[in-house]
Amino acid sequence: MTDHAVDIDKHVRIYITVFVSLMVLTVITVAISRVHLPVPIAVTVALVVAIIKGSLVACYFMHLISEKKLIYAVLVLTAAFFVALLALPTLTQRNGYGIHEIEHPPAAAPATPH
Amino acid sequence: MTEWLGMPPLAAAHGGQIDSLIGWIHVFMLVLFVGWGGFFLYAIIRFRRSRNPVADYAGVRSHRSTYLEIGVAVVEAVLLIGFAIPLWAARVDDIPPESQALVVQVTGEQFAWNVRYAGPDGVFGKTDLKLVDLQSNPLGVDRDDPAGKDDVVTLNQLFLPVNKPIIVKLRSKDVIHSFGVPEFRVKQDAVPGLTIPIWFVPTITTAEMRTRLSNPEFQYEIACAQLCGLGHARMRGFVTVQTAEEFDKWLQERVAELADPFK
Amino acid sequence: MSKPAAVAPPTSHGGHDAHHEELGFWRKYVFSTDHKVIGIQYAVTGLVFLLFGFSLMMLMRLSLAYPETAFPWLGALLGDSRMPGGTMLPEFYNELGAMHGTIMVFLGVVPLAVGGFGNFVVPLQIGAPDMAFPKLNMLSYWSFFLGGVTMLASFFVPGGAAQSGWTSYAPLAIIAGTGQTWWLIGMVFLITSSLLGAINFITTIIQIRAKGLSFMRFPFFVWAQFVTAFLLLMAFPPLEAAAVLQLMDRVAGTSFFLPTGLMVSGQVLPNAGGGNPLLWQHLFWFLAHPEVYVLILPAMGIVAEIIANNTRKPLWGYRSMVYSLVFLGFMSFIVWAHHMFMTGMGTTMAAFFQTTTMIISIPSVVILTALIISLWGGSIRFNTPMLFALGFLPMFGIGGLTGLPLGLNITDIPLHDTYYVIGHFHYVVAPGTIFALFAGVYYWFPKATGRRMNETLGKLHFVGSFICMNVIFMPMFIIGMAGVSRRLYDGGTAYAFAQPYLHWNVVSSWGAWILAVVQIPFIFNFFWSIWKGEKVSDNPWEATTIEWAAPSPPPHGNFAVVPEAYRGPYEYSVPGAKKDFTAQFES
Amino acid sequence: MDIPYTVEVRRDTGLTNGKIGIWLFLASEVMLFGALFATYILLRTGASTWPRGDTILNVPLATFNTIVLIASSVTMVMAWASLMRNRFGTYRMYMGATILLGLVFLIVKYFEYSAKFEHHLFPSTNNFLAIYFTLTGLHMLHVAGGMVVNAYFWGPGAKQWKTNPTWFTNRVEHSGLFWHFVDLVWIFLFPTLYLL
Ligand code: HEA
Ligand code: HEA
Ligand code: CUA
Ligand SMILES: [Cu+2]
Repeated sequence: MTDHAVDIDKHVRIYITVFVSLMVLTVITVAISRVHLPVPIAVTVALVVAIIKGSLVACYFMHLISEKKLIYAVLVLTAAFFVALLALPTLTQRNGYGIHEIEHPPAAAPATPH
Repeated sequence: MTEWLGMPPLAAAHGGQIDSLIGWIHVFMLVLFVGWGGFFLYAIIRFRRSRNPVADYAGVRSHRSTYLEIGVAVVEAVLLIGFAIPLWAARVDDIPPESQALVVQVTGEQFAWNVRYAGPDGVFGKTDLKLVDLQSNPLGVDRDDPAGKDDVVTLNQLFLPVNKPIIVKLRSKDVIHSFGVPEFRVKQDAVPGLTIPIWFVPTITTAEMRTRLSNPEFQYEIACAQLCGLGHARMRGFVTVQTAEEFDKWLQERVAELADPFK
Repeated sequence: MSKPAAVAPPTSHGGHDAHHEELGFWRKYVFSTDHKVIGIQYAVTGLVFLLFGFSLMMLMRLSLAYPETAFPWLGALLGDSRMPGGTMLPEFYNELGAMHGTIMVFLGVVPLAVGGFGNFVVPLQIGAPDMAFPKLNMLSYWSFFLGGVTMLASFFVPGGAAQSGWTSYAPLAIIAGTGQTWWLIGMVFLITSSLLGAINFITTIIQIRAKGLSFMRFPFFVWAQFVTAFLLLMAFPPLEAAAVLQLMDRVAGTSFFLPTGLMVSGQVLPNAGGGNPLLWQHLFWFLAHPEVYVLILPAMGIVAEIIANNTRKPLWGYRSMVYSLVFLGFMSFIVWAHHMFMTGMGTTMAAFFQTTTMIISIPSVVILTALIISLWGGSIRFNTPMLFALGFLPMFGIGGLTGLPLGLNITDIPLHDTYYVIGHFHYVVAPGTIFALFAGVYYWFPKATGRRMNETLGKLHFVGSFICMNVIFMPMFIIGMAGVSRRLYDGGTAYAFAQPYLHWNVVSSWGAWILAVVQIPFIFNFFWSIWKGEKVSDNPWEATTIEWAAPSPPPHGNFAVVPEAYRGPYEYSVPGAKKDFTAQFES
Repeated sequence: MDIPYTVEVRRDTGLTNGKIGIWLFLASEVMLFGALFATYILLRTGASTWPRGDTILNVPLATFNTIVLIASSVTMVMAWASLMRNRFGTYRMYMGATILLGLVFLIVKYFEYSAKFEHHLFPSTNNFLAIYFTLTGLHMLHVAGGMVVNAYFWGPGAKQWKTNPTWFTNRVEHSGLFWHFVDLVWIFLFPTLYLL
C-alpha cells in the first residue's frame, strides 16, 4: 500500500462520482419498471442496468480496474464455470429437447395429471 | 457374438446394436488392458532392483506412446460419432408415429407399475387427482369422460403384441422410478411432472422365450432401477409378449370386463 | 544449503506476538493451528470414518448375501427398528447405503486425501512454514468435525439416518424422514470445511512456495492438490445452494424440486408445486462429478511421488502429466450429465455430454500411460508404499476402462444403475484411491512420526487387500451385466432373471469380510509403529522432494533452515552424480 | 517462523495472502449465488404464470434499501481510504456508518418480511415467494456476517492499527471487498425479484 495521499484523494473523488451514478441508475431502473415494458425488453433493460451498476461497484469500490493478473485469472475461471452453471436451467428445462411433455399445473390445464 | 458378455437374452429389435456396441467396447477395453498390463508386468519384473541395480535417468526415449494415445482417442471418436450418437438419435428422434404403434402409458408409484391402454378408441381419457383411489382407480381415470370409459388399466402387468413398435409413455405419481426391462435393453427414468416416451419392438413372445430357454416359468420382468424408497427391491412388474391375435383378444376381454364389471 | 533469510523475510507483526511461549495441551494438540497437527487430525478422523463406512458396508453385504435371514445377535445389538429379530429391514439397508456412500466420499476419502495428506505434505513439499491461513485451517477441520458428528448423530434420530442414497434425489429425499434434514445440515458443514480448505491450499501453493520453486518444479502431488482445491472451490457452492433449497423444501414447505400434483400413497402433497426434480440432479452432479476427480487426483499425486521415488528415476512425461491434470480439472465441470443419461435426453444434449465424457478419458489415459512408462528403465524397489502404488495402476485401469461403456448414452441403457456402475466406481475408489491412500500412509508415516511401519505386516496387508478387493468387485461386473439393479436390499432375490447370479453376492460378501480381517495387520501396524516402529533418519526413502529436508517429525515452523528449490522434483539417478538422488533442496 | 506475505506482497504475484484468499472466497460465492439465480431462471421459465415482483413486494422499501446498501458501500470504501490517509478518527466514523447502514437494511428487511407473513405470504405459498425468501434470506445472512466482521474491525480489531497499520488497512480492505460483493449481489437481486 504505497499509494500517495494525492492518489487517494483522486480515488475519493471517483468514489463520490460512482456513488452518484449508482443512485441515478437505481432511480432509472425503478422508473423504467413503472412503464411495464414487454417482459423480454424489461428483462434486458433491467439486466443491462444491473450489469452497469455491478461493474461500477466491482471496478471502483473493489478496485478491479487496477488489479493484479492473478486475480483476473481467478475471475476469468470463475466466469467460465459460472456460464456452465447458468446453462443449468436450459438443460433442465429442455432436457429432452422437446421429447418431454411437461405436465402443466391443474390451474393452467383442464386435465390434471394422473 | 455377444453371449460372452453375460447379458440377458435379447428380445427387442434395437437391442442387437446395443449389444454389439457393448461387445466392441469391451474388446477395445480388453486390448488396452492387456496391452498396458503386459507392458506393466514386464516392466516391473525386468526392472526390479536385483536385476537392474542402476536406474536409467531418461527411461523410454521414444515417443511412440503418443501415437497410442492418439489411437485411443481415435477409436473413442469412432465409437462415439459412428455408433453411439446415431444410435441414440434413433432412440429419441425416430419414434414411430403413434398410428403405427401401440401406445401404453406406464405410471410408476411406490411401489408398483400402473399400466394404461387407451382402449378401442385409441384415446386416453382424462384423469383427475380427486378420483384416485388406490384400490379401484389408482390413476384417477375419469370414467365419465367418453375417452376414458374404455381405458384399460392393469397393475404390474404389461401385455404387448410381438413385432409391433411399442411406445411407452412414462410418468410417475410420486418419486423418480426407472422403467427397465433387461431383455428389451430399455431403461428410462420415470420423472414426476414429466411424460417421457420410449419405444422398442419386442421380437420374441413370452411363449417362445420359454421354449428357447427351456424354462416354462420364464417371464419378462420390469425392474425398477432407481432407488424409490423401502420397496424399491420389490417394485417388479411383468411383461407378457403375445402374438398380435392373442394380444387383441386379451385387450378385448379387458374392455368387455369394463363394460360389465360384474361378469 | 542456503542462508536462512533467503526466502521468507520474517515480518514484523508488532510486539504483541509472543511466538515462543509454550502452548498448552489444548492449543497444541486439539485446537492447533499447525498444519501438521491439523493434517494428522484430519487423517486419523478420516481413517476412522473409512473404517466406520466399511463397517456399514459389511452389514449391508450381510443382507445382500443372505437376504431375509435372521441374525439374532445383530438384532439384539441394533434394535428392532433396524433389524427386528435380526432380519434387516429395507429401510435400514437404504440408510446404510446412503450413509456408506456419504461417509466414504465426504468423511473418509476427502478428509484423508485432501485434509490429511494435503495439509501435512503440501506445505512441507513447497518449503513453507505453515499454511497461509492457519486459523482458517483449524476452522476447516472443526467444521468438518461438526459435519461428521451431525452425520453420526443422524443415525439416532427417529426414523434413522438419510436413506435416499448419497445422491439424495428429489422428490424421494424430500418426503423422507428427519434423517435427511440432518444429512443436509451435515453437508453444509462439510462444504464449508472444504471451501475454507480450498482457499487455503490455493493461496498457500501460490504464495508460500520456496524460492526457486516454480510451478513446473512442483512435485506432482502439489499439482494434484492445487487442481483439486480449484475443483472443491468451484463445484461445492452449487451443492451448497442445492442443499439449502432442499432444506427449504423439507422444512419451509417450498417446492423447488417438487412438480405439481404429486401424490404419495394416495395423498396429494400439500406443496404448491411448480418445481423440477431434475434441477436437483443437475445441481448435485455439477458438484459430484468434479467430486469424483477430487477423490482420484490426490491419489494419482501420491502414486506419482512413490513411483518416482522407488523407480529411482524421474517421472516420464512430467509436463504432459501436468497439462493433462489441468485439462482434466477443467473438463470435469462439463461432463456432469453423464450421470443423468436415463432421465430422458435429446440427441443434442446427449451428444454433448457423451463427447465431453470421452474427451475427459484421454487425459486419464495420458497420466496412467506416463506413470507406467516411468517404470521402464527404473531400478524398482518393492517396499510397501510401492506395492500399493503399483497395485493402484491396473486397478484404476479397470475402473477407468469400465467407465467407457457407461460414458456412451446408448450402451449406458442396460448398464445404468446396475451393479456394473458399482463395480466401475469401486475399482477407481477402493482398490484405486484407497490403495493410493494406504501407500501414502506407509510412505509419509516416517515423516510424521520419525518411525517406519513394519514391512512384513505391510506386505501382508497389501497382498490380502489386493486379492480381496478383486474378489469383492469383479463379480459386480457379472451381476451388473446380467441387469441386476443397485440399491436392492436383497441383492435382486425378487427377480427371476437375477437368480443365476445371486451366488456371486455371496462371494462378494465373503471377500468384504475377509478384507476386514486383512485390515487388522494394518491397524495394528499403524498404532504399534507410532511407538515401537523402527527409528529412521529424516530421509529414509532417499527421496528428492523438499518435505524430506525437514526433521522427522518436523517441529513447529517445519524447517531448521529455510529451504530453496534448485531443480526439478525428481532428479533421481542423474548421470554422473555421486548418489542416485539429487534432492531438490541441495544447492 | 512467521507466515510470509501476510503484510507485504510477494514479488512475483504482487499480492498478499489475504487478498488472494478473499478473492477466492468471493469466487466461490459467485458460484453459490449463481446456482440460486439459475434456479430462479428455471422456475420462472418453467412456470405457467409468474407474478410481477411489484404486485407482491414493496418496491419503495426495496428502493430505499438499495440506496442504503449502496451508501454503505461508499462509506466502507471511504473507511478504507481514511486509513490510507492515516486518519483513524474518520475511519471509525465511516466504519460506524457502514455498520449502521447495514443495520438499517436489516431492519427494513425485517419489516418487509413481517408484512408478508401478516398477509399469509410464506415461502410455501408459491415458487416466487419461495425463491424470494431463499435469495433474500441468504443475502441477509451475508449482510449480517459482514456486519459482524466490520464491527470487529471497528471495535476490538482496531487495536491493530497501533501495532501494524499496514496489515490492519489490508484487512479492512478485504472486509470491504466482501461488503461490496454483498452490495453487488443485491444490485442484481433487486431488479430480478422486485421489478420484473
Ligand atoms: C474416483 C472416482 C471416479 C473416476 C476417476 C471415474 C472416472 C470415469 N467415470 Fe465414473 N463414476 C464414479 C467415480 C469415478 N469415475 C462414481 C462414484 C460413479 C457413480 C455415482 C453414483 O451413481 O452413485 C460413477 C459413475 C459414472 C457414470 C454414470 C453411470 C451411470 O450411472 O449410468 C459414467 C458415465 O459416463 C462414468 C464414466 C466415467 C469415465 C468415462 C471416467 C474416466 O475418467 C476414466 C478414464 C480412465 C481410463 C480410460 C483408464 C485408462 C488407463 C489405462 C488405459 C491403463 C490401464 C493400466 C494398466 C493395465 C496397468 N462414471
Ligand atoms: C470413496 C468412496 C467409496 C469407498 C472407498 C467404498 C468402499 C467400499 N464399498 Fe462402496 N459405495 C460408495 C463409495 C465408496 N465405497 C458409494 C458412493 C456408493 C453408492 C451409495 C448409494 O447407493 O447411494 C457405494 C455403494 C456400495 C455398494 C452398493 C450398495 C447398493 O447399491 O445397494 C456396495 C456393495 O457391495 C459397496 C461396497 C463397498 C466395499 C466392499 C468397499 C470396500 O472397498 C471398503 C474398503 C474399506 C477399507 C479397506 C477401509 C480401510 C480403513 C481402515 C482399515 C481404517 C484403519 C483405521 C485406522 C488406522 C485408525 N459400496
Ligand atoms: Cu421404483 Cu425403485
Ligand atoms: Cu461422472
